[in-house]
Amino acid sequence: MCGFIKDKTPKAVARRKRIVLTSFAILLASVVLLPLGGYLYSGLSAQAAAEEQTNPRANYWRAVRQGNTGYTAVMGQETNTLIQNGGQNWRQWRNGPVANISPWFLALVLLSLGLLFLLRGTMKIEGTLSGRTVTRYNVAERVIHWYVAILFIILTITGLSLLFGRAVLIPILGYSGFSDWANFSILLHNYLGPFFTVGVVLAVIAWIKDNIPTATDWQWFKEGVGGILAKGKHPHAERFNAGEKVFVFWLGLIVLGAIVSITGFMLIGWIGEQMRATMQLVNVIHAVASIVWIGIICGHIYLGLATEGALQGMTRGQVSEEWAKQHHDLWYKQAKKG
Amino acid sequence: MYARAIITLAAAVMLTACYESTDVTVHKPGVYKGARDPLLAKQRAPEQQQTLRERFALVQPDR
Amino acid sequence: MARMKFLCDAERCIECNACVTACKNEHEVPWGVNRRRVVVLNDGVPGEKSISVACMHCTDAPCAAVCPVDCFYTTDDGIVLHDKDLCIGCGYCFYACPFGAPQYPQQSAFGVRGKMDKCTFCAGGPTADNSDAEYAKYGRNRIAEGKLPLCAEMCSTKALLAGDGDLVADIYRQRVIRRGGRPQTWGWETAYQS
Amino acid sequence: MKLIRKKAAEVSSSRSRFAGEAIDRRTFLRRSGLALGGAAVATTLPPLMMRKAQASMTAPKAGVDTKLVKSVCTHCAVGCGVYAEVQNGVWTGQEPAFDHPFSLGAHCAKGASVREHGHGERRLKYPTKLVGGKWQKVSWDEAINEIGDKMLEIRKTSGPDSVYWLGSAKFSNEQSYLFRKFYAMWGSNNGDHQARICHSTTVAGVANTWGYGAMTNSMNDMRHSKAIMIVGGNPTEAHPVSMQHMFYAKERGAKLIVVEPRFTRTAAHADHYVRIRPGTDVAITWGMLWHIFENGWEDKEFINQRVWGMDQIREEVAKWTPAEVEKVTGADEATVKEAARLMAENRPSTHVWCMGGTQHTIGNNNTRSYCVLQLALGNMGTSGGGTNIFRGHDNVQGATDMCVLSHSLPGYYGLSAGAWKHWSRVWDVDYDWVQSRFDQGSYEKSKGKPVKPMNTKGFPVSRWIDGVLEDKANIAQKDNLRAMVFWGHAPNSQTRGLEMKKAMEKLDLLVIIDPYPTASAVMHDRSDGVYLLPAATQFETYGSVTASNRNLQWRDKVIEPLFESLPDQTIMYKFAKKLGFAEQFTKHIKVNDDEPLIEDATREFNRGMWTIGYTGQSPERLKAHQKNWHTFNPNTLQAEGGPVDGEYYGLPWPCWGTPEMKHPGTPILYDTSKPVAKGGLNFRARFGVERNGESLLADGSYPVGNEIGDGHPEFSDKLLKELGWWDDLSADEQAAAEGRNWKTDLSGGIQRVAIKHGCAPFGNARARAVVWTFPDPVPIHREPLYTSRYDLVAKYPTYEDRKSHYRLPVRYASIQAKDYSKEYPLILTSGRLVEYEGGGDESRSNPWLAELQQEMFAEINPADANDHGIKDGQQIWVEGAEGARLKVMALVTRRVAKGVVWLPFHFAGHLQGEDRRAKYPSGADPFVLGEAANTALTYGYDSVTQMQESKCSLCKIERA
Repeated sequence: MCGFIKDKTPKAVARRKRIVLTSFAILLASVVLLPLGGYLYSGLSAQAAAEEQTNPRANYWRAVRQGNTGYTAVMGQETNTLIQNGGQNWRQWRNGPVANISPWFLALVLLSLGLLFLLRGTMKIEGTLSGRTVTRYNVAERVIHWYVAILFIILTITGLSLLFGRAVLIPILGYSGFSDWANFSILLHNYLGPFFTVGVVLAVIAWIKDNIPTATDWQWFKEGVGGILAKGKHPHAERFNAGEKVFVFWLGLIVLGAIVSITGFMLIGWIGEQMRATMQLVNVIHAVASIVWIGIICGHIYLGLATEGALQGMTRGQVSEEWAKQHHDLWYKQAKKG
Repeated sequence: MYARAIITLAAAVMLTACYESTDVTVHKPGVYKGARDPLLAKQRAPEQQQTLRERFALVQPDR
Repeated sequence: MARMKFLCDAERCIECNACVTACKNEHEVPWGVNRRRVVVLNDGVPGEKSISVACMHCTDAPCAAVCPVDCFYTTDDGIVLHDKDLCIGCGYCFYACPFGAPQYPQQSAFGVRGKMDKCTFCAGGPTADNSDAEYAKYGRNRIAEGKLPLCAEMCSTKALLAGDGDLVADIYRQRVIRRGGRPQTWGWETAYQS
Repeated sequence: MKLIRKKAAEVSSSRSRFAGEAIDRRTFLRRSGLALGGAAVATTLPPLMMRKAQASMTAPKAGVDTKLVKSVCTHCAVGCGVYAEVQNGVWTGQEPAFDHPFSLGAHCAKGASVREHGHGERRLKYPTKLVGGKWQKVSWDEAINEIGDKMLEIRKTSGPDSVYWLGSAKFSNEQSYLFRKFYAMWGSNNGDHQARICHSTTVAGVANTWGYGAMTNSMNDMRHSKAIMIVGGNPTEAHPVSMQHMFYAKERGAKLIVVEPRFTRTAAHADHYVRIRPGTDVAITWGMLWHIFENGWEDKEFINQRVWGMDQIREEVAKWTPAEVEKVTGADEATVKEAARLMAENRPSTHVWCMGGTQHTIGNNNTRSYCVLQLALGNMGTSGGGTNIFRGHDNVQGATDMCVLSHSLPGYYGLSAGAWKHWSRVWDVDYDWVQSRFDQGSYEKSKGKPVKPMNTKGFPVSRWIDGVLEDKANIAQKDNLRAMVFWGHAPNSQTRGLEMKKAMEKLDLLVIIDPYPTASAVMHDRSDGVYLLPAATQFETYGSVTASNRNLQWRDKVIEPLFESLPDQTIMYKFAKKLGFAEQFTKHIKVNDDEPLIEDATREFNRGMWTIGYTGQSPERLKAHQKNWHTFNPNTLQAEGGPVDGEYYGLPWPCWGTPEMKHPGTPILYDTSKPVAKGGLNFRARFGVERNGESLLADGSYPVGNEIGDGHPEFSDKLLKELGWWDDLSADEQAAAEGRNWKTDLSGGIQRVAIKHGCAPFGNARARAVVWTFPDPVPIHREPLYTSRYDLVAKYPTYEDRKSHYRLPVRYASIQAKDYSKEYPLILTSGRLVEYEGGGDESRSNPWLAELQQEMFAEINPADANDHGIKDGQQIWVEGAEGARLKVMALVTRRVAKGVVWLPFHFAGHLQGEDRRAKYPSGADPFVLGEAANTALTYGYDSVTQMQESKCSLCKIERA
């Protein structure tokens, strides 16, 4: 194993990278797919068992169990469905993979960031500070950022409370204590959600022009993910570097923003009357997407804090010229010119 | 070097996430967790159980 | 100890909705909330069957499993109850329940619902038995009074059975034997895993 | 996702309000309950801001004494027991009555919701009158005075017959009796009630076949049936608790046969279903009988001993070959034969019928054909057999027996001078005085001699509108109707709604006495001359009520009358005082604070109703039965031990003789296996002793212990003397019985002695399969007036028009002369929903029930829907053959056959697409309104009883 790693020929390095990547992919796929095997198995065996029955009425009841609808005098949501099976599946997804894997994912993110900090420490501004600054974010941009940021944090805390509070907070707060908190959380979460979406839309409008991918971005990734992993490297970057563009803007604000917002609206009943089956799916998507987003934002926050001088851009709107040159050289040139 | 270590670690951590309890019963039937309900104690009394059985006979009479 | 169960005998149920109104009457359930309902399958054609359905008080209750605040509890005799003081009206139990039992009395523009309401097997909730507070929140506690759920007690054709699962099964078995068919303990598989 | 339901507020726009008058504690309680009931309906506050759920004031309270009151459900004639829990005068709970012999604790939706009567949320709350199009509160005294003055004025100018007294099957027996006495003393036969439009053809047809026009066995007795055939009935929705007994039989092997145009919920539980075209009941019955005769399945011995006229029936039945039956009814040979076989091979088999059979122009033919079928099978007078005729309202049997009708005095004594004299004796008033109350003119002739209005049938309720609208020259009384009193009657249960609207507008005075405003309050466009008087419900008074199976049940008062409502007997007394005959009205009845004592009314009818044996059921005996529900065996309805050992529950009539005679009641009519003294009986000798030289008396068939040992005529003083039994009477009895018969001997001595010798007082005769006094002596098929099969009219034409029947001309052939089936191609029929009852005002005002049926609809077959481009749930117009249009929701279902449209008849409040909610007095509008089915139903009346034809008409449909 050790010898294997010591082999530093480019071919061997490439091969090792491939192996690591492939196993990583397989691993990921297994995480997602393996639990499904159980459903497949139980589904098949149930079908086999059903076929063994000869009672003609059994077919009738099987149809009922599969959610056939009928008539009922009671008005309301899906009251004409005798049995819905989706609920069990949703329960197993939510209490199974979603509830089991996402904490690990978040833990992994935090752990990774922690490790990164241990290994890399703060990313200092190289050289001495001249005291000259350039304007990085105007007032409007900063207001938007903090508006979205604060709502994001509130929604994260309240959302995670609802997902994990039963396991984590009830032992701490007790049943009624947690219930009060959860009641407050759901109220806050549901009411602030739409405001958050407004913020996301504003943020997209504010920054979309600086997030159009360019050839520079590809280069940025190639050079050790913008030098985060490799010390001392500072690849070219525009106003936003490729990492910010891809993770924070495109994946975060655009993709996850849309997913989380739309599913959120569905969950609070703003997009028509949905069937339970839809709501179950939407609930899982909302949770998974949100957690992925939270992971990304953790990284975003980490980099904002761990990169010396970055935070000032969002607090005072000004960054030192040295910082700008170091992290966003192309933008700096542009800014100087303009 | 560190990158490799991190990836290996991450893989190991994620592997543990693959663990899933085969029984997803999160709630434990019969184990009371909420506020106090005096009915629970009452229901344990054999006389109460007998009363309910007699009541059932009344509802479903063979008379 | 007895395991309380519901069973609706589809050969006898005639969709008279007595169970629905008996429940409304007994617990003064407001307009729009129905703890019980009757579903007719194959309505209007040969093979028509109706089934009265409410909370089945499942053995491994999905509602309890997904409740974010863990407000459900199961009594020793298998009745699934919930604490309205803990409930936050999130609606998860409605997504999870196979029988569509949970009901919500209110809904605001932001998807916040009132406290969930469902069939209690006429066993009230976690407050002093037969107190005014219990009635206001959960309806009447017939079990504490030594009675059984009113829907089944008032069923026009004695199609709906409620009580000790063994006794229920006995009565039902006798009927099935008389009819010469195979038992169709409707919903038991889903609710009681038996 | 909206997890809440349609809100009450959306269903009903106006909420209850009250005027600000002084209130006492009980009123406060009631009203707080009301207000909270309203507020408890969905709000949109988030939970944190949500007030704690509040129990309404009608909810049970912890630690308060609870009184348990026994009553009987007021919704249908099954007569289920009700246990009411009352705290401080507030009805707080309802418990199942497990010990009740009929229901064994069961209820249907309506029965399970009767506690709502204790809330009275949408009740009429005080007397109100319409002034310039606005409802104005008045006091009781004002209302009675104003109405009374107007009536007296009408009486002076147009005669007593110009006021119509429309009573109710919701009255208890005592109230019915008092009501019948009331309009007799007012001096008119213009009074009637729902029985006219529900089972009048049954009563006439069945009584004329074998003596009594009532259900012969009982709901519970069906437990012993081996086959049950239901024709034109849907007990799962109309009489749900009766199904408990049918399932009991079915699970022990009984076959359930359903003959119906519609695949009802009942049909879904049947072993054999026969779909027929509406209005072909005689054809299908004869079709079955054809197979019975063909295969020799008839009971020859029974026919020989106990039936007259079966040969004439055979001749008619021979015409009904399977091919002809299929042509007329649509049911094929195999299906019909199977139904006949099941009935014949599984004896005793019973025959159940309801409105589907009765509400036709040939309703009396239908009911007689059913009787003939049961006679041919020998199913009469036997446990498990019989004709189990399910009646609709809780006391429609009792109100019929009390003859709240336009053609008879209580106990079916008729309107002859003898009948009036009998009842004058019972009332202890001068016959001449009674006579003087009536119009002394004469407008009709009988056998060439003029007859007085006192002795002629009044208008039937089905046709009161013609009494208003018909040309004065064509009606057999002094003047048209000018005042109408709806005393517990919903107008939307009668056909020809648009003409009724016109009639209501033409009246001088319209009085509605009811717990609810009913459609009578809003279906017209009057601006004045309408009074709404709040009557108490049956839970707010007490008395006896007769279930479908002839059993009298005693009800206790659950709560005091809510708001300003008064019990019917009190209102009657107030009117009698105002109209000037209070003294005669309550001569032997104690009156407390304007309320006649119910028990005295019971005792009074006990003294007079010898014909049908309403004489043995004293209030004391009935109360004892009520106290001892648990001692009756539900299989036999006989008490086993206890204080009323051996008696049958509710002393089913005939309960012969005086209460002291302790007759146990007659659980099964015409059952010869028991002595008369123990509830046995034989067919009644009602139609003479011979016909065309053939004896009508029974031959070798008699109840156990009959000392004559053969058929015999009815008992009179002469027969007793001939038989040498006169001396069995005491001296007092002899004095009373001299010159009297079993019907008019007020001492009951003749009945006592006849029964002592094992004889039925009414003689022992054969049932007559041929009723020679009716327009169609042998029941024959005739096409409905508005028929979808005009090709059959030539062969099966309706009657000729009649000049005067029940004081009115009746049209038959002149309507059938035109073929409407081209323009109106679909058959229109109607029926019940389980959640509602009758006109539905009461049940649509009950939120627990109203929530379940929020919209009036029409069932149409998918084929017809596709032909008209109609989708399920769409609004459509249903236009009746006389042009009335209903805007309703389409329910596309195979439940109805192609070419048939079915409407539930409980809705009202909409008229031809117009919502008339605003016309209700504030706070008294039912939660749910809708088009009244009968608005679109058409002309057509039975040839004997003037029953309306509401089960078979024509319509067309289009998308709205």
